[in-house]
Amino acid sequence: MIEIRGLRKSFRDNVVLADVSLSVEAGSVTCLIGPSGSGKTTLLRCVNRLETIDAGILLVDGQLVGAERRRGRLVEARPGAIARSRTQTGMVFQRFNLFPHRTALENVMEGPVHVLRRPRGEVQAEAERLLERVGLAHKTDAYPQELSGGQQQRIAIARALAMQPKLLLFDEPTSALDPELVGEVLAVMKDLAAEGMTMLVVTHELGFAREAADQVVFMDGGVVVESGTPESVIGDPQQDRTRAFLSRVLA
Amino acid sequence: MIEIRGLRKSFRDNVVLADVSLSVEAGSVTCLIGPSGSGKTTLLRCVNRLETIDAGILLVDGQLVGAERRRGRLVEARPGAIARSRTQTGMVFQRFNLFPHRTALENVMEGPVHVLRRPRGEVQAEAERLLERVGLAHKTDAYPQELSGGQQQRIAIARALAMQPKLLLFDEPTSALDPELVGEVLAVMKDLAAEGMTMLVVTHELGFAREAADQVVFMDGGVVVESGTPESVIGDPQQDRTRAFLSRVLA
Amino acid sequence: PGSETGAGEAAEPVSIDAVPEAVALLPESISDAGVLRVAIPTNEPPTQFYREGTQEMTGLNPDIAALVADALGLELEVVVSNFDSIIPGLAANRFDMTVSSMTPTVERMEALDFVEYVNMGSALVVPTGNPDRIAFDALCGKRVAVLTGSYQLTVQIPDLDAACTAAGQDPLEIQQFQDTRQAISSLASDRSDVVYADGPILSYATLQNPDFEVAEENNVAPVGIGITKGTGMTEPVEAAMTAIIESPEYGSVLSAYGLESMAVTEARVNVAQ
Amino acid sequence: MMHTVGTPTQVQSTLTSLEVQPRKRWLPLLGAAVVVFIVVAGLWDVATNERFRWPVVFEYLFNPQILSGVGLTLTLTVVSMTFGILLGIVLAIMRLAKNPTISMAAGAYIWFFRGTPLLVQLIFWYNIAALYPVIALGLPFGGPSVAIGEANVLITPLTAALLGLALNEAAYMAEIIRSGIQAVDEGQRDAGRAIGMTDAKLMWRVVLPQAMRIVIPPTGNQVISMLKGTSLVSVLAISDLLYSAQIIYALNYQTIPLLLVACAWYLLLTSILTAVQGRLEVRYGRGFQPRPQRRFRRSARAAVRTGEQEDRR
Amino acid sequence: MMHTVGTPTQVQSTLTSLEVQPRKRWLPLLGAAVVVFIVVAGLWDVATNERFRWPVVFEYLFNPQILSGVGLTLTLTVVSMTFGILLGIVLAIMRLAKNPTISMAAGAYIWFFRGTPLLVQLIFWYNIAALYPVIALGLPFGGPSVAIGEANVLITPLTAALLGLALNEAAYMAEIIRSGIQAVDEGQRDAGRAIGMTDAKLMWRVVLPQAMRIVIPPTGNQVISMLKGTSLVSVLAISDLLYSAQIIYALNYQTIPLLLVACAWYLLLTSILTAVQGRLEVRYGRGFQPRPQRRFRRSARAAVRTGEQEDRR
Ligand SMILES: Nc1ncnc2c1ncn2[C@@H]1O[C@H](COP(=O)(O)OP(=O)(O)OP(=O)(O)O)[C@@H](O)[C@H]1O
Ligand SMILES: Nc1ncnc2c1ncn2[C@@H]1O[C@H](COP(=O)(O)OP(=O)(O)OP(=O)(O)O)[C@@H](O)[C@H]1O
Ligand SMILES: [Mg+2]
Ligand SMILES: [Mg+2]
Repeated sequence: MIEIRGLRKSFRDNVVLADVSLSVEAGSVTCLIGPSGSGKTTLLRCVNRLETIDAGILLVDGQLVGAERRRGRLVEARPGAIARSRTQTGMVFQRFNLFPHRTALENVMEGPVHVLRRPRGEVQAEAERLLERVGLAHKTDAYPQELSGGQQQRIAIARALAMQPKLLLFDEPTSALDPELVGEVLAVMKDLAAEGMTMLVVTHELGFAREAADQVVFMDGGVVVESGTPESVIGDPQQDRTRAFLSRVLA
Repeated sequence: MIEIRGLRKSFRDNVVLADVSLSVEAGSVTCLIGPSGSGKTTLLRCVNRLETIDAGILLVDGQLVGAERRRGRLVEARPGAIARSRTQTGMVFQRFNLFPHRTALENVMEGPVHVLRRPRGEVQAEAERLLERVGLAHKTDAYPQELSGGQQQRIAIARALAMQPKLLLFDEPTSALDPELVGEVLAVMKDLAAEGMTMLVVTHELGFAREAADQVVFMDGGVVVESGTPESVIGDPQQDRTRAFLSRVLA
Repeated sequence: PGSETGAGEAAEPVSIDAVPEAVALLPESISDAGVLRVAIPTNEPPTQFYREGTQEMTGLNPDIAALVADALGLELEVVVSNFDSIIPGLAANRFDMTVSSMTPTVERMEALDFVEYVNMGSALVVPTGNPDRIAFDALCGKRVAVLTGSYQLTVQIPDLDAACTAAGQDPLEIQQFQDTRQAISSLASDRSDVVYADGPILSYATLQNPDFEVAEENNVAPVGIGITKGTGMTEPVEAAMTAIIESPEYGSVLSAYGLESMAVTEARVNVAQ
Repeated sequence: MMHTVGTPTQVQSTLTSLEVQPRKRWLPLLGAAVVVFIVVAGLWDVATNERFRWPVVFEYLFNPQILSGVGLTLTLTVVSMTFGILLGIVLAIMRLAKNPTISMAAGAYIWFFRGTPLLVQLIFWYNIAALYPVIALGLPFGGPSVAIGEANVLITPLTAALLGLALNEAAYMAEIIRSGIQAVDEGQRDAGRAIGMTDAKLMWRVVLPQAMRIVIPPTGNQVISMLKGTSLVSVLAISDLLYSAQIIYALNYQTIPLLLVACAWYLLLTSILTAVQGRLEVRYGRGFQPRPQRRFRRSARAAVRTGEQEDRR
Repeated sequence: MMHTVGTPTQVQSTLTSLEVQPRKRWLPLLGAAVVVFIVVAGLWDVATNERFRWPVVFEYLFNPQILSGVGLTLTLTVVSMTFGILLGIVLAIMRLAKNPTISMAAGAYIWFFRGTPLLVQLIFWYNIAALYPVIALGLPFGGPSVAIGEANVLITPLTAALLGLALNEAAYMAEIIRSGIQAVDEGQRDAGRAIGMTDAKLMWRVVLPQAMRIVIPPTGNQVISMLKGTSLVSVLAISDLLYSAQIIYALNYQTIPLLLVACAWYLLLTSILTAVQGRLEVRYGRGFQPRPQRRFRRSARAAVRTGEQEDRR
């Protein structure tokens, strides 16, 4: 589903992603772990083209994303094409980023109605189904501010799902939540994984990674240090850096 | 150090604290646990008189706080007296609430210089010592926005300590932090406990409670359900409500 | 209210026949258009004011403008315009001329040609009974309200000041206002001792307001129609004005506003005051 | 005052009840009394002061000239405010653009129009013919050009007034809207882009609606200033409300009563606008809750909890 | 455009390099070119258009009457803006007070002063002698009173102008400051109270400095409006900058060049103010970082990390 080859990204002189290659199978769950500043968020944002990239091939579903080939070179895609390609990828942010001026239902309907231009009635029925699915059927008319963090994050997931994406990106979806609320969100994510949604998840919840991930990728200093099944990377890390990191998080 | 007897507090019709009695020994650490909405935050705010109370006796260090006796009745204290009594109690908030327009050092100096009116030079030397103590000597001139959550929370602790309070109140001091940053703050709190500071801590970190608390108080529905040593309340809870709550948080 | 004298109402519309000598002098562009666009300043009774409750201008200046248009065989188009935009408007060819009680001075003649059409004097207005005994020779040290940029302020005051200084007395304490009402209200609230402005306007104001009276009038001097230099309109207007002055309608317009004594005998061009 | 009082039991023994009496707040009450007194006294004085000549005020309140002035004031305000806000939005977006030339162009516009008096701008537009007798599209430096029409014909006094007011207002609105846009969290843009919004849609559906909340109060100020500022167009001999009153008192010398008539109308219009502003603040504050934030959020959480059973999965 | 292109290896085989070329953005460039062109053409046209009579402009630029007008404009702006802001702060705090009478009193003030034209207020203050010949402190409804002084002596034209401008401005500033205060997070008050601040200290040291950030841009608008709005005081026979220019052209009929002189001065003053505004925005934005928030915060975090060794305990 995602194929990344030779991805490089720097902010001014600061090389954040040095040379990342990665592939994510359709229908699989990949967890991205690593210390603060290792470039996890930046990688996710590059996949969704919220950041421009300096070099590298980025294929989503076999299609070149955010760039076009022209005379043997890669050229940044036009803004319209980038926007269109983003409709196929859903993203869930750490701080939820719900639209505060719209109700839960309106948040979910925003994309399908105003970006995909699908008929309102049809979208509404579907949005209500989605909210029900994340356990918030009774909160359709609440504003984000009136909801707990866990509820907000579940609405953010519904909003991403409403675009019927091929791929879901999660950036530390539970780290802004009180411990009591974490469970709510992880439960929804496990459901999605079970249904075969392709997901790329930045997380510190090693429990979740062990339980739900098909692949765990450990990043540090802008490169992929180690990747493999959760058992191998978390249970039996090969690299010193991975071991040092895991000991700190598990402590 | 704190003696609470028959504390009652409601917001309009919503009785948040029904009849709370509690005592905290000088030099001891008390952890307050309980489900969301049980009134933990409200209790803490009442101790610091950030909320008015409807009834009850509240003694801090043997002195009536926020109320005066007058002809056999309790009468709300004058605003000046309340402000003065707050200088003796430090409070650390869940969302840090540092002053964003002041540097770390200025945040710490604000109270001693502008409330206690102590000489600036003396205060500055002390504030620098405090920042060093929480491991942030190199961050004196940073603005809060430029610091990580864990660093912000440590500065909030230094700000509270700068008032040389007899008592420190903590409201979920680590729940807004990424897992990696929690350790930083808990370490500082353990240090304080070891030095004999009286602390009242609302927390979900049962590990911390087990390790550092002298007393654990479980609240639910505006009353104290169970209290005692960490071993008894966390290790061997007597009440069903306590057990149900602990199972959910430990899950 | 307050218009028993009839000055608040318009005089009967006046008209005269076209004057062939004047028409012959008209530049082609004007005679082709058949319209004479005249800028009339905003409201200042009795020289120009809105007929009560309408947007129609009447008063001495509009009536003179009507006579000039008749004499030139043109249709009159009155364009009401604030002073601030009359001069730029003339330059912008928004108007062909302006009839706005302008006193010709050397300085002003750098910008415009002037064809005289009536004499106007200056007057002193004081509270009724003249408690301070104000007169032209007793103005030294008094608080004198005048209008911004007025002839009184720019030409007459310096002379009065010089006289006071020569006599070893204080000069006049000048207060400038934008219009007569403000000056009069300053007099009413006892911030000024006297208002010094155009005679006709002050006479009208005292008619409306019995608390005040005209103490003295002086310095009767002609005012002119202002025309942009180089437009070829000066000569035809001069010719038209000469004919108008000789016609009986000229007198009847003046008498409608009680200004018979202000008639000029000759339409002189560009005589600086 | 704080003083050591012993154990809770000792304290309780000296009390007849544990209830805490709220303190009677004399100072605010006294202040309130003084305020009420001043207002009532002021009103009384105004109503009974003969110099205000109330009968004259009532006589002219619905005078047709005054009414047409009200109409013109409203027209000028509505039309030029509308265009001013629209152009202001464009300018604010340009001002915040990454491209430095575009940003500087907007900056120059704002600098120029905030920097020159409206009076001058009005005279300029009215007399643009003096400078450019024929309005033409074409190349400068003497290049060829196509005449569109004579300036004096194209630009009537009303056009000049609307042009002047709207262009001037746009500069002020641009600053206000800029500060509003800047206050919208960056995460909101990410969220909008992530669901595939183009920049234009993002601005229109996400950023501007949220900026509204911050933009409304100063915009209210601007609308009200504009309402009263239209009297400047009297340089173009257009009679708005205030100028209509001035025309009338120029004739009858009833200055104060006629100014009171104008005031009455302005106060009425301002009241309506203030009410509209209040409703807009509520409308665009939805989901933000300005003041009683804590209270609302908590009770909302409490409400959430009642639905906890079906909520937890 | 998106189309299936195969595996990364297939793709790579068709490429000479993995570098992504940034897209050349023609549209903004074109826009920039047009803007530059318009500005240059406009300046050229203005500089060479004879009707602007530049020699006359230069002749009057430093005319003493103009200079004294500049001085008066500045004095009026500075003094009345200062008092307006101070009173505005008081009104904003009152407006947000819990006591409904106090809040309503401030509301009434704002309503009244926003609702009446400044011209009327100026005329009122100036002519207060006509209404109340003697200013007295005393009981209304005919009660006894103590005369303070004659109105005409107490209220000079300058006093009336300052009084009118400041009181009027306060109403507008109150709304702006209110919206700024409301934008300060409630947690900030808690934090201030928790270290024992009284309400007054809290407002002064915590709330207002943070409100500044939001208050500055609309206040900039107000100051600039005031600068230009002082010409209204010419009804009181005070000559500010614009009115000084008007006095001169009333004499010599050189309207356009003198208006240009006034414009030049206003533009100069506005430029200075805009620069000051920019510096204040930076000053009070410290710790908030308006636009490039993400970038700053992250690189700050990165900087933190370099100090991680000594940092972790
Ligand atoms: N917009 C930006 N401008 C400049 N530098 C940036 C920007 N975004 C990220 N960085 C830098 O890139 C590096 C990686 O940041 P990134 O947010 O991807 O890390 P992360 O692995 O997600 O860390 P965390 O766990 O703290 O979220 C950091 O050093 C940061 O300073
Ligand atoms: N200012 C307020 N106004 C009205 N109701 C309030 C207010 N503050 C708290 N409450 C209510 O009081 C109850 C207890 O709130 P409190 O914040 O003390 O709970 P808590 O135990 O701290 O919960 P949490 O773990 O979610 O922080 C809640 O039901 C809440 O709705
Ligand atoms: Mg990250
Ligand atoms: Mg709480």
